[in-house]
Amino acid sequence: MAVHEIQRFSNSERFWHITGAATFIVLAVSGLGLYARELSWLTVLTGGPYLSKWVHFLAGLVFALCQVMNFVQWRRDCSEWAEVDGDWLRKSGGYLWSSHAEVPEQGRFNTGQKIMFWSTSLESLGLLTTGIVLWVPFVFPKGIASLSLLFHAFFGVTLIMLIVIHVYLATAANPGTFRAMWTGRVSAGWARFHHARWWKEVDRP
Amino acid sequence: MPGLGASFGRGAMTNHFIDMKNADVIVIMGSNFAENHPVGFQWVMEAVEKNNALLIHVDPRFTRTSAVAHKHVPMRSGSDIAFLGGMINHLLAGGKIDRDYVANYTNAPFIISDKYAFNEGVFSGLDAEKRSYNPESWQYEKGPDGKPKLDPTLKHPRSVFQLLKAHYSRYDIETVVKITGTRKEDVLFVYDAMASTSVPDRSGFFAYAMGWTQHSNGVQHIRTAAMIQLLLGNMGVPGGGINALRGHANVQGATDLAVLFHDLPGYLGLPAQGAHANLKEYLDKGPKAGFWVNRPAFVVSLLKAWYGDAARKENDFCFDYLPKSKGEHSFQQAFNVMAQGKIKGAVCLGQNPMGAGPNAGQMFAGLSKLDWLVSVDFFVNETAEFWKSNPTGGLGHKADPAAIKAEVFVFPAATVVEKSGSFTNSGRWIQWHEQGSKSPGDAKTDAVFTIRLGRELKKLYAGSAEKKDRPILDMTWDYGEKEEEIPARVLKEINGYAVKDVLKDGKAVVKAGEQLPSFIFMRDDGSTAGGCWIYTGVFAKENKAASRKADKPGEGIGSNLGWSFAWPANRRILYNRASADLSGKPRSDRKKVIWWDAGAVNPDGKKGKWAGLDVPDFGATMAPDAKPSDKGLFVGIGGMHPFIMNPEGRGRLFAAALKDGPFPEHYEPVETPVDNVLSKQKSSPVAKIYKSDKNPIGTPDKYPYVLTTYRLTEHHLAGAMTRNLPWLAELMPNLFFEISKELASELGIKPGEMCTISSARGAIKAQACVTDRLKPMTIAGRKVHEIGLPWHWGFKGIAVGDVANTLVASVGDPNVFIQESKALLCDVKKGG
Amino acid sequence: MPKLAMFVDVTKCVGCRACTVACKQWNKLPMDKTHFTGSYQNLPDLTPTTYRLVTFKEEPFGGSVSWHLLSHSCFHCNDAPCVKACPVPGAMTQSADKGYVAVDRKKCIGCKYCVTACPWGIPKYESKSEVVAKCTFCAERVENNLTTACAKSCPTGAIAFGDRDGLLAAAKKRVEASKKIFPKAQIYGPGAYGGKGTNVFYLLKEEPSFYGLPPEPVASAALGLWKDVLRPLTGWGIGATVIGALIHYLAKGPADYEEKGEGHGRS
Amino acid sequence: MDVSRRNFLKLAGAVSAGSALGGLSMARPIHAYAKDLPTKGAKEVPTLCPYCAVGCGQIAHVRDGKLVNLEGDASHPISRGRLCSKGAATYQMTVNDRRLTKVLYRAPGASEWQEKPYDWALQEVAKRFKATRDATFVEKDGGALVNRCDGIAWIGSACTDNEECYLFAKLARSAGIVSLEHQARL
Repeated sequence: MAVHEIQRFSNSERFWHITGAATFIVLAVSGLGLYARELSWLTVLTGGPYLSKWVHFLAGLVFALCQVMNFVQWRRDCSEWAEVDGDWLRKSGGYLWSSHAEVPEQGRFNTGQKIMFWSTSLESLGLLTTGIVLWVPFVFPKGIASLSLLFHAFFGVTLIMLIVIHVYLATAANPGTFRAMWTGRVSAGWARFHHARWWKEVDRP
Repeated sequence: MPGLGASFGRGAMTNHFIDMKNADVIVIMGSNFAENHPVGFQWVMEAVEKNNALLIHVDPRFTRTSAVAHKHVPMRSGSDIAFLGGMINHLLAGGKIDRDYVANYTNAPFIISDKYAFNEGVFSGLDAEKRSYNPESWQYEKGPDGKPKLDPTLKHPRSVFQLLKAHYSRYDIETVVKITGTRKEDVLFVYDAMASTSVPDRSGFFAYAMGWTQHSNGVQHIRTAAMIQLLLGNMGVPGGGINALRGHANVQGATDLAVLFHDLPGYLGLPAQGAHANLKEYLDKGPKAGFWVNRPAFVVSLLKAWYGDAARKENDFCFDYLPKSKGEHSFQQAFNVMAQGKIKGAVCLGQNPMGAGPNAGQMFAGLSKLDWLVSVDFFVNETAEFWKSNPTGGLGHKADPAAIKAEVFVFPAATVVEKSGSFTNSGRWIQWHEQGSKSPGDAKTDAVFTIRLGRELKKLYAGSAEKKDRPILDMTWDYGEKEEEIPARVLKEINGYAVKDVLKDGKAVVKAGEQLPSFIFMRDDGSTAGGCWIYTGVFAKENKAASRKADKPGEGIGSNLGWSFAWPANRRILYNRASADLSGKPRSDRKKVIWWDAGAVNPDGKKGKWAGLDVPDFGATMAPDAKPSDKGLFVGIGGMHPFIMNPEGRGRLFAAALKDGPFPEHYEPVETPVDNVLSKQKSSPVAKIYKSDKNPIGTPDKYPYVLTTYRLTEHHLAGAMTRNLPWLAELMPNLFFEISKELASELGIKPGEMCTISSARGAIKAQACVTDRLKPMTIAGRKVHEIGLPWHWGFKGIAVGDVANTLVASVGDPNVFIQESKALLCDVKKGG
Repeated sequence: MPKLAMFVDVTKCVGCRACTVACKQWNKLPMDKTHFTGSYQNLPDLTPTTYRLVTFKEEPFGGSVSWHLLSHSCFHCNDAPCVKACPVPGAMTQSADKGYVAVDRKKCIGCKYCVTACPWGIPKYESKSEVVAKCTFCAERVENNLTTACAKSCPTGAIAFGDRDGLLAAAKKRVEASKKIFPKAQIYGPGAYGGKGTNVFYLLKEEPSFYGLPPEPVASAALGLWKDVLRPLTGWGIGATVIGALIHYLAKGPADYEEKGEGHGRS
Repeated sequence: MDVSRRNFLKLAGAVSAGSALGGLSMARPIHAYAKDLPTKGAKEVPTLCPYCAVGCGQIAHVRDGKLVNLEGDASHPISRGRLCSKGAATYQMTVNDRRLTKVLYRAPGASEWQEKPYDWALQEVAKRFKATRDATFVEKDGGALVNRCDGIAWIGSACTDNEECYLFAKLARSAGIVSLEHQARL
């Protein structure tokens, strides 16, 4: 018997997110490879140090575009803040303390996802600006270039950390979630479990 | 360099670069030493650092030399003689002279003819119309024995010493300041610094270059300094002397070997029409005393070297073959005559008159009239391509090739690293360079070009019965078939060899076919041949120019007798006999060079010889107490006479040999913004001014500013050797001129702005270098601005720009006909 | 401790620029296109093809003028920021025994971190070849016991090359002598980086800022924060995140939602 | 596609291993430069600076007849290995694309150069030299024997070798030339 399914992400949403995710992996690997000499071996995966520079640069541009598109398509959903968001946070979304059952019903994106959205968006913006500076450091004042070096590294590292959390939460921690992005569809049960408020809005037979 | 020649006997840098480290006071004047000879300048720095020497730069501009000098003293271009004349006055008035030295080693005690006079800036004997002096009244007064009269007390009113005092008493400090525009305290600072070397224990030198020579009285600039050095006893000692800094790798050699109209190799003098009809007359008119009495041997050896077996006693050793000059044939004159259509063909080797010649318009006018022109160079230079651009119209101004009939042949030349040969440096060191790489394409050495051309001419004239063609046919011209061996063969000929056994007291001292070890073996009977007597010794048994045995660094006075060969006879400090006193003892332990070693035993068994740290510039075994003799190598020279080339054996404070006066006198340049403060005679009455429609003389109402030309480290001469080199072109890409901030703001000129500089001869464009390094001066109560202009640019090369020489006048010194490019008048306008 | 050094004594510099050309000659560097803009200097700055530059600056000085000529190039710092910043092993390195810092053009990827890291802006990026270029201390000459090209050619001995300790001692003597004429004379370089110093140091006539040099050369704080703080933390940060996730998974397990396999339509 | 627990563990392991490496302390990278000199195997030829008259020694490194490097001669007592900017650039005087390698000829009134064989040009020059000499030669002037060729100027150079200067003087004087000069009148 067919499971009742709901369309969670449109093709366009999935395209930009999956492309962004793929380029992020490339960026993370090449970025870490260009981050410190100890990690230089990582550049083997992206064609050696020299090619990695270009791969990182070009992937960065693609990633920036994906992030812009993601921002455009999700900014409204991620801009809805309400009482429940505070409640979600107080209950750590049910991940650390409190149980899932205590967490208030969530809309299309839960509070954590919205925070993830805004932090990755801002970090991506930071990475783009500092990245541009680093590509042509000599046209900027020395201080700006040198801060860019620091902040590009900082944003890069913290973004990787955020994404590690994001990946964990989207896979092992929450079975069935990965499918949402991969296929665009979720089971009604999943929807009701994770995004009850949204489920109520969209799953109206 | 007659300025030095007339004073000391030889026209060459008296000391050498390494010797500069021995100085206590260094006055660089008329030279931008650090900028134009940076590597030689290390020895000045060495003196400053290790000898605690005081370094002064006297120059209109604050240059890269001034940047490291203890003191920069600015003065107006063309006022050097006033500055130095004031120093003579200061030394004499203050008694700050080396009195023993002056009395014994200079002509101060000599009595001058009572016909000698000096009035209102003019010496006796002037023919104002012909613009020349008759030097008859400038001679020594002679005694009944025919020898000059002396007053050892120096008190005779007509003694050189008293005349000198009287002449320069007019150069009091106030007058000097009025003429030079220098602050009084600065002038006195220089005077006192130099005066401190009047004791035997201290020495100082003057270093000069074109800043002194390129004036209408350039030779007298050098003369003045020579006189100061004689008064201070600074000649012949370590760290003393007059150090002429030569600008080209081989100016000294080209001069020694007489690529100059008036001379033959070894300063023998080209015979002149009317004066030298035959060999006897030519030789008889030479000096009768001093080492020059050996001139006949040098002349005959030269003729034997040139014409071989054809030169025989019966035919005056082919003396007739030599052309006889008619008046002046100098560089400037040649182009003047060329413009009149009288010179039809020209060969230019390593030479670029279109950029280097004064008054570029005149150069262009000359070249335009040629039937044919040959240029030999590494690059196509402005002269080779003169038919494409007329400099008087500025950069990019096209000439009309169709109107220029001259055929032009340009031959590619080999660079120094592509050939072996020798250069004579400023300090007279003849140094050999080996061939390294091979020349590209058809590039050949100038020697190969010349030899091949000579061979072609011999072929064309072969069989000619005409007498006029004998010199070409009889000229010895066999330098072998191997072109790389030519230079060594030529140097051997220059050194000289025995044609027959050379006899001394009936014994053969040099065997036939052997190289001559020294010029003292040259003979006037045809038994020796030698191309340039002063170079003899350079290639006796071996090529000493290639000798590479240097002294241990820091040891001794830096003579380096085992490195290369210095003419004459490997002497490094000229006139070094003067470093010892009358008895032959060093005058100072600190400044000793040679001394009389009475106990030394010579090969002939006789006792006593000169020993020391250098080759004695003297008879090696001539004792200090030796009386002047009428015979031998040193006629009239006694053991106490250090200046062996002068018949009187002494340095000359008064010199009749120059064309513009026995004492240097300050005259304004031919183009000057002010009157002569010292006399009614504004500029030199005998300065050479070439008459040509291309040579108008400017006046201060139209051209109010003084202009001086100069050189930069990064470029060389007319620039073919540097403006074609990317590494140098990038360092100095564009022609610029230096202008004071004061004048720039008066004229509204901003840094880097393109401006027009004009003189009566033409106008050029250059960018402004607005600087504090030039300052307006007050000359005789008037504010005078000076402009500095480097002259390296032209229209060929990577770095191109207008030809600075467009502005320069065809004006020359009466002795050497050098152009007056260090002081002229110009106007500057904003905009190009 | 590094043994070799260069000492540039500006009081001896005559601005002839032999150093610039000797460097170009040895390294066979092409010319830069320049234009006169009002000063002898013409070359505005170091470039990927000009490793050594002489700056010209005029100042009024005691009734006359002072012409400050400064031949400068890479300082070859000990603990050099450029080396610190470089991400490619062997691309920007320092010789342990000789002390010089050199770029290996074959390994350099043109990331320009060093361009940013250098307090003086010495390394210059060449876009055509995508490498950074700067003074090499004539590494191959030095390794073959030859003097650097610039020091060898310097006519007045303003650039001295040799044993670092010996040169430091000479510099100290020179600065005392120079103070008589230039009261602000000082040695620049050995005190940099909290005393680790540079291997090319200067005797300056004036304050460093007069020549446009940073007064006390230090690696930027940003570089320090990145390399000394952020970098060691990076492993821990990312590692901790991953391990945190792992612990979370083991401790709390996945969300207790189970797919039921049937319709969940609202009923 | 679900990420299984086992898969995730693998991924986490890899990342943490990488991170651990990333956290290693920084060792200063050492680079041993022991490259060969570009002058290795080249012949060292002592030569002289062609610019001013200080007379600085230069060493030319020559390989297969080609100049590969040119620098100061450290054993030279005057220059002690030092050179100025011009001297240091001497290499480029020899190795330079702009150098003339063929004879150029410009016909009367022509506006462009033509390349010509060396020997042809030399013979043509000799012919013109002879023609001008013969046409302008003054054997006697006012009764005096003067043997002067007034119609040709020979402008030599202070940048050429002594031996060359000597040959200029010998040939020019033998041809009767009096306008024999170089640029430096002193």
